[in-house]
Amino acid sequence: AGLAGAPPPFDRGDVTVALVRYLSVGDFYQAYEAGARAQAKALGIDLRIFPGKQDAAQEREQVEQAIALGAKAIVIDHGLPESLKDVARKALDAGIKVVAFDVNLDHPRIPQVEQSDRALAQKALDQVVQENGTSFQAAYIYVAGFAPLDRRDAVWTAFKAAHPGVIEKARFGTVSDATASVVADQAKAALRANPDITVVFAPYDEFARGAKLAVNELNLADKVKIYSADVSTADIGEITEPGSPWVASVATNPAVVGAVSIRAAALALAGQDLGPRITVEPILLTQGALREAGVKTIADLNARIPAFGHSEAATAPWIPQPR
Amino acid sequence: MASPARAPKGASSLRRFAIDYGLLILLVGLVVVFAVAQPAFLRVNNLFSILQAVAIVALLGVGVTVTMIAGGFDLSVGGLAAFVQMAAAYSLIVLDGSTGSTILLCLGLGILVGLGNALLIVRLGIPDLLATLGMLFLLAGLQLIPTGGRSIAPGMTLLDGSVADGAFTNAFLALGRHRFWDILPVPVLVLAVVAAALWFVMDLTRFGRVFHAVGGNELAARLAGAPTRAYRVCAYVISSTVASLGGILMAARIGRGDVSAGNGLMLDAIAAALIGYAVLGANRPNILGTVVGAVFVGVLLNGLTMLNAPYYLQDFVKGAVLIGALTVTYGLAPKRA
Amino acid sequence: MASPARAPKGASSLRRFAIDYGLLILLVGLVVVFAVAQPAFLRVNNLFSILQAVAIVALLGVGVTVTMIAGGFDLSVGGLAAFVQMAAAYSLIVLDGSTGSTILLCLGLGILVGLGNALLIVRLGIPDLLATLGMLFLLAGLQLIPTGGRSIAPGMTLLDGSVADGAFTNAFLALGRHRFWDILPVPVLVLAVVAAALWFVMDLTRFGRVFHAVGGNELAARLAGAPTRAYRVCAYVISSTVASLGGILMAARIGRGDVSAGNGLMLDAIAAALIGYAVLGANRPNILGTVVGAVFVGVLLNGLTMLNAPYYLQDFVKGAVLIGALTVTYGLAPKRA
Amino acid sequence: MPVVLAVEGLTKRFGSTRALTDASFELHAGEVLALMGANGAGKSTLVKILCGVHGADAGSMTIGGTTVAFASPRQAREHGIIAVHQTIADVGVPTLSVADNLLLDRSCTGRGPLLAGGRRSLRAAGAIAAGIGLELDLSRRLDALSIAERQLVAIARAVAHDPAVLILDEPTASLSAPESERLFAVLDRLRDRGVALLYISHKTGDLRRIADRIVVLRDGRVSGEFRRPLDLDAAIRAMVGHAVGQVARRDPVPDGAPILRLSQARLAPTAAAFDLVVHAGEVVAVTGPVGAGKSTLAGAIFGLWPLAAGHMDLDGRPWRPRSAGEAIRNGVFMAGEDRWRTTFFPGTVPFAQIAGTIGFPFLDRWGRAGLVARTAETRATRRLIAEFGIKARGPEDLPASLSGGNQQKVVLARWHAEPARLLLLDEPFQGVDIGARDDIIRAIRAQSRDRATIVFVNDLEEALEVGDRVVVMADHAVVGDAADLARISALLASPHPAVS
Ligand SMILES: Nc1ncnc2c1ncn2[C@@H]1O[C@H](COP(=O)(O)OP(=O)(O)OP(=O)(O)O)[C@@H](O)[C@H]1O
Ligand SMILES: Nc1ncnc2c1ncn2[C@@H]1O[C@H](COP(=O)(O)OP(=O)(O)OP(=O)(O)O)[C@@H](O)[C@H]1O
Ligand SMILES: [Mg+2]
Ligand SMILES: [Mg+2]
Repeated sequence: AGLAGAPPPFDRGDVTVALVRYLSVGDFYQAYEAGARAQAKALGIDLRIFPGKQDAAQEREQVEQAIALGAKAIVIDHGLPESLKDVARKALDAGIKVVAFDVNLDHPRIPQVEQSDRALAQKALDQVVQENGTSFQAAYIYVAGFAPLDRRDAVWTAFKAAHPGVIEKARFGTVSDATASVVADQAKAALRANPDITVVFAPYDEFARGAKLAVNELNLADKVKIYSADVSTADIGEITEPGSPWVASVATNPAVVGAVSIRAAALALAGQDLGPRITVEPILLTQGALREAGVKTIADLNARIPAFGHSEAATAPWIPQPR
Repeated sequence: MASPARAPKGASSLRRFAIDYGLLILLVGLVVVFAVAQPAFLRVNNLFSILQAVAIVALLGVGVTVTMIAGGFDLSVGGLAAFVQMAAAYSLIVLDGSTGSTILLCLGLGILVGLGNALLIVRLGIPDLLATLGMLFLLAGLQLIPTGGRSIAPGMTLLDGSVADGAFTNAFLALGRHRFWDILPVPVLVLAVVAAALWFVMDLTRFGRVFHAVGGNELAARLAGAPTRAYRVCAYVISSTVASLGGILMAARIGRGDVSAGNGLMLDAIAAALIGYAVLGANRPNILGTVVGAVFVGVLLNGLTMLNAPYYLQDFVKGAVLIGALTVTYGLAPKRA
Repeated sequence: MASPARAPKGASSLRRFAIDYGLLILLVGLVVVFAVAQPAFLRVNNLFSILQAVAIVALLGVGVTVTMIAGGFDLSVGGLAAFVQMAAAYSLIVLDGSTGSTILLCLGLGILVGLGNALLIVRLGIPDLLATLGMLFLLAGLQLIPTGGRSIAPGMTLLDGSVADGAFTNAFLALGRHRFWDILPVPVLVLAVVAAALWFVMDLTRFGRVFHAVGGNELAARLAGAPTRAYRVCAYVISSTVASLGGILMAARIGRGDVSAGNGLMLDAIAAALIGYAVLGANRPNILGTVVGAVFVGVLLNGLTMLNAPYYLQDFVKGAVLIGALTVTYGLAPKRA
Repeated sequence: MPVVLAVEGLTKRFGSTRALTDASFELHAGEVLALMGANGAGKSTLVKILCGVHGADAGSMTIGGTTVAFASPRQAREHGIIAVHQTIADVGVPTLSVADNLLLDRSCTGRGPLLAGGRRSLRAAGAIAAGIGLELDLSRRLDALSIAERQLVAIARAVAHDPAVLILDEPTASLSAPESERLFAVLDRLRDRGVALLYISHKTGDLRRIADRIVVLRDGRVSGEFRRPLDLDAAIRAMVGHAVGQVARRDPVPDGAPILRLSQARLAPTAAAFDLVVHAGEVVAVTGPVGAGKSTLAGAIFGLWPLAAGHMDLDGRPWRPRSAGEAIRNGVFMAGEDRWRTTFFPGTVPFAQIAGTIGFPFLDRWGRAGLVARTAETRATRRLIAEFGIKARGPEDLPASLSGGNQQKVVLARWHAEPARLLLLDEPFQGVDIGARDDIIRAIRAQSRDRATIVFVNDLEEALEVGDRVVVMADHAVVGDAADLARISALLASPHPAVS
């Protein structure tokens, strides 16, 4: 079954595309996968998903397995450049199109889809300055070694250098299978030890949820504000809850990013040049705005804020929108 | 037992003291150091938040301890707690269940998993480590299936496209968040009650003796008339039920169903149970020791965070102190020939 | 049992066959099912890619198996492999070391950790689970300290502000990536050589008999004149050295020092070693069984991915098949009264 | 005969216990020197010093004129001293095959073929087994063998070393007469070859058969030495401190009501059917060679497994127990063979002490509301310690710190803590010295009036001593019973009944 009016190979259908992932667990990654699936379905693509367990070596293997499987294009979703560059080149050499999401494979023939972590962090910090000025004591939640977090960290480091009045009193964090509750325990200790902290910068929603738990348990909601990145239905609930200290988050819609990744692969297969970068711009979501618009879920968000629910990146007339 | 162990040969009393109280002294020492460096450490509130932080790990550890007393092992507790946490969220949010029915469901699941472990281990004779490892994987996978791997939050879209319209009830949330007299968190109370009850049963009643006997020499226990298989089944059911209690408290604290595997919980719970070996020179699994073990780690982590030690030092310090404590306890103990 | 084990009551030969070969038959069955559903599964490249994927887990499992044969256990292998992986990257990138010196450093670290474990367990008498768990935490923390918890990539800024100017050498990368005759990956070859050598030693030589004897009854082995402590030390050193080999291969595959590498390694390695119990009806730790166990899990996961099963089914299927295989092997085995 | 080994003033202390004080003796080539002594006299300690397991606190050993001190069993072995230790659990690796166990010493000391398990090593293992006429499937795992078979494997290993001095610490404790006789034949051959043998046993029959000379240890000191012709009674006096007379055999209570009745019972589907009746007040000894099915019969009566066919009555009512618990509730008690496997708990169990061990089966009778009745337990234990003459500091002593005979008395005492209807004792004299055996038999007799008692023993001498009546088993069936030696010997010698 082909797609009427589409360029080859989509006119004949039966196109296999592989999505090789670094991480599968978590809301962001699940929503991304759902968006990718929906877009693939709309395009008549046979999408093969290689799940990730945050195992870079395994991801390499899976790229090779995708090649062995005979995929026409491979979308590489996160990962470590060092462990992927050579296998990605191997795929290109085998005549397979490669698209990368949020991992810089540094090859002219590999377009990069980005949700722009830099913009994400910058927008959140702009909001921090707008609400708190440039002189305050902050807690920063961070764990090194995760590419998006590292990119967001670079922005925070530059921000501190630019604003000497911003004092980082405490830095902690953990990524585990109980991230939120462990971060909550850490945040409680840190906030107790440093009662002057007024801003918590938590550039990952799991961190923010932990921080919020801590602030609520310490009854500091009227004193401490939490700024974060990423969003999910559950997050929206927590942000808009009465008395929530979680005042803003900056996010892209992961489902949209997933769809964009697949569309980029499809365009590449159809022979179109995409340029080196395809960026999906993040949106600032403040507590006030969300409450005002009565947004409760991601679906509401898609409906109320069109820029959130849809991206013009990597589109073409013959590509049907998902769902 | 292979060959009868001789009675310890008169260790000097100072050494004996170090063995029995080494870990407790270290704990007190830590508390003093932290308190001096950061006065906020000693505030009652902070102490209770340490307890709150370790309550779930300690609960799971206590469960594992019961199976260890009965001569077994349970690797599945962490996975089960995570699973139950998802099940609680599913019941409340997707099925729109009441607080009571959710708790019953969760405990029921715990009992079921315990019976499953027991079936594999006691009935089919699969080695305990292996059977509970299999159960761990099974649960880690199972919890993801109803929602296709996504977390469960109010208003989420289900696999069939409909929208979940339930929510966490306030009564349920209180299980993880309420503090009696603004001080004592519910999970700490639950831990205290469960640990006290199991300590009482294991150390003071004849049922506890049978558990210990089954763990020490099952054949001797059976020949003395004890229904050893029933006790072994019981140990796994207790361990799973306690773990599911842990899962309920976790769900109540987090306020949604979080996709997670529970690996870290498992290691911490086992570490607590194993550190417990060394408490009061018991040199065997014991309920109180496990709780002390969990508190020990909790104090350490809380104190380090208060001192703003970099997060990446924490694992190191945890390992170093663990090994240090053990070296004192075991290294000083008189060696057997 | 009051009297010596009853003689197995004539297990029918069919049953015996199912016990001995159950897991192997299941493995063949899986391969057939996957091959029919997805012809690409059987391509030579894919098969070697499966082997490549399980090589590191299998290596670690083989190391753990050696300690199990000698009556111990080693939880630290996963943490050690991750630690060595960081050390390799540090040596190459920050210290600008050569391939040879890096490999020597890594193996040296492995031996050191093995001696450390042995010191804790054999010398100080700390229970093996506890000591190696402590070592696990210690290593997990230690690997983060030199870089302040960050991954090690060429051109990274160090804690003192300078820039690292080393890089992974091609020779080092080839350890993880080169394929002989474009087919046989180096890690698979390494696994084959290490497993074959250890199998030979453990199953066919008198040294292996002594390892088994130390594990089965240390006192008897000592009375028979074996230097049992030396053997136990040796077991931990072998296990750690093999694990550090795994870490080297991992670093070569990843191409940088990844702080999050090696998360699930420990559980998977232990699962492989434990599944190995059931291979060929051995019912004791054995090297070949461990390799088969690792391959078994690898085939399963690869096949499921090929069939496009969602990731959240994988853990579930892994657990279910594990339990199923064990039920066949152990459930059918004649029970002792 | 030349002196092979001379021991001078050996002393060994364990904490406050003096296990051995100033022990001196000589051992000649081509003789069997028997070491006698009550439980705890220090025999095993002496053996362990001789073969390098323990070091001595004082004293010296000379071999062929040169003074030696061994730091390890290996060094002792290099000087030709080999021991088969008493605790059966110490002598083999349960998870290895018989062949591997036979070759264990070679593997462990780095001799023998580098490749294990090949045809060459199988042949070597076969030769070792043949050395004492042991016929066993060499590929079976050691843990599938009976205790007796394991004991024989251990002896075969020792003999294979071609030792200059062979030490056997109670080798016949779990062997029956025919196996013992086979062992003695092997020892005779070794003696003729000039090997010096140090032989420890509590069985006077053994000593009569094999010993050339006897050295008696008492409380860690040498208290006597006896040469041929051996005066065993004097030796026993030197050992126990008083004469041990035969316990007067009572006539069986003639009108005791039948308590246990087995009709047409079969222990295995292919074994012969038999009947057995045991009356109140009677002590019946069941004997027969190793593997005759004695333990199997005891287990069937105690509810560990069902009879293959036939049926049992207890006090005239059908008796079909499904578990040990049910048996105990109905007053059927059993003390299993091999006390460390069947009765005692390891030191990691919090109540492994004498009191906890004795009280364990009766916790539900003594305590209320699930609580442990510590006072009742301690009181009962004190009474039993006195009644059975157990040498212990008190109820809180660990059984592991007692001598073998006293350990066995604890086992007996446990099952006298409450009145029994039917008491089954499987090998109650294993490793028990003559004095203690005498005590135990008295204790069994003293309370046997209101119950039926069955004692299962390998050793005919023990059977005759303890039993009012001796029942003989072979091939998992009772072949007959008798009260006098002549008839019993006839039964033991007669061809077994055809399988019906
Ligand atoms: N390792 C040890 N630690 C402490 N005490 C010991 C040890 N070994 C033996 N003893 C004590 O030394 C004494 C002598 O024990 P030994 O085992 O030599 O006696 P034995 O003559 O062999 O007795 P049996 O006939 O019961 O075997 C006993 O009081 C025993 O409790
Ligand atoms: N039901 C059975 N079917 C077949 N063989 C059996 C059965 N029960 C026991 N045996 C075999 O009989 C032998 C030992 O039986 P049992 O323990 O009853 O003998 P025993 O007379 O008590 O010997 P021992 O002196 O070793 O204690 C073992 O080799 C065992 O395998
Ligand atoms: Mg002795
Ligand atoms: Mg018997």
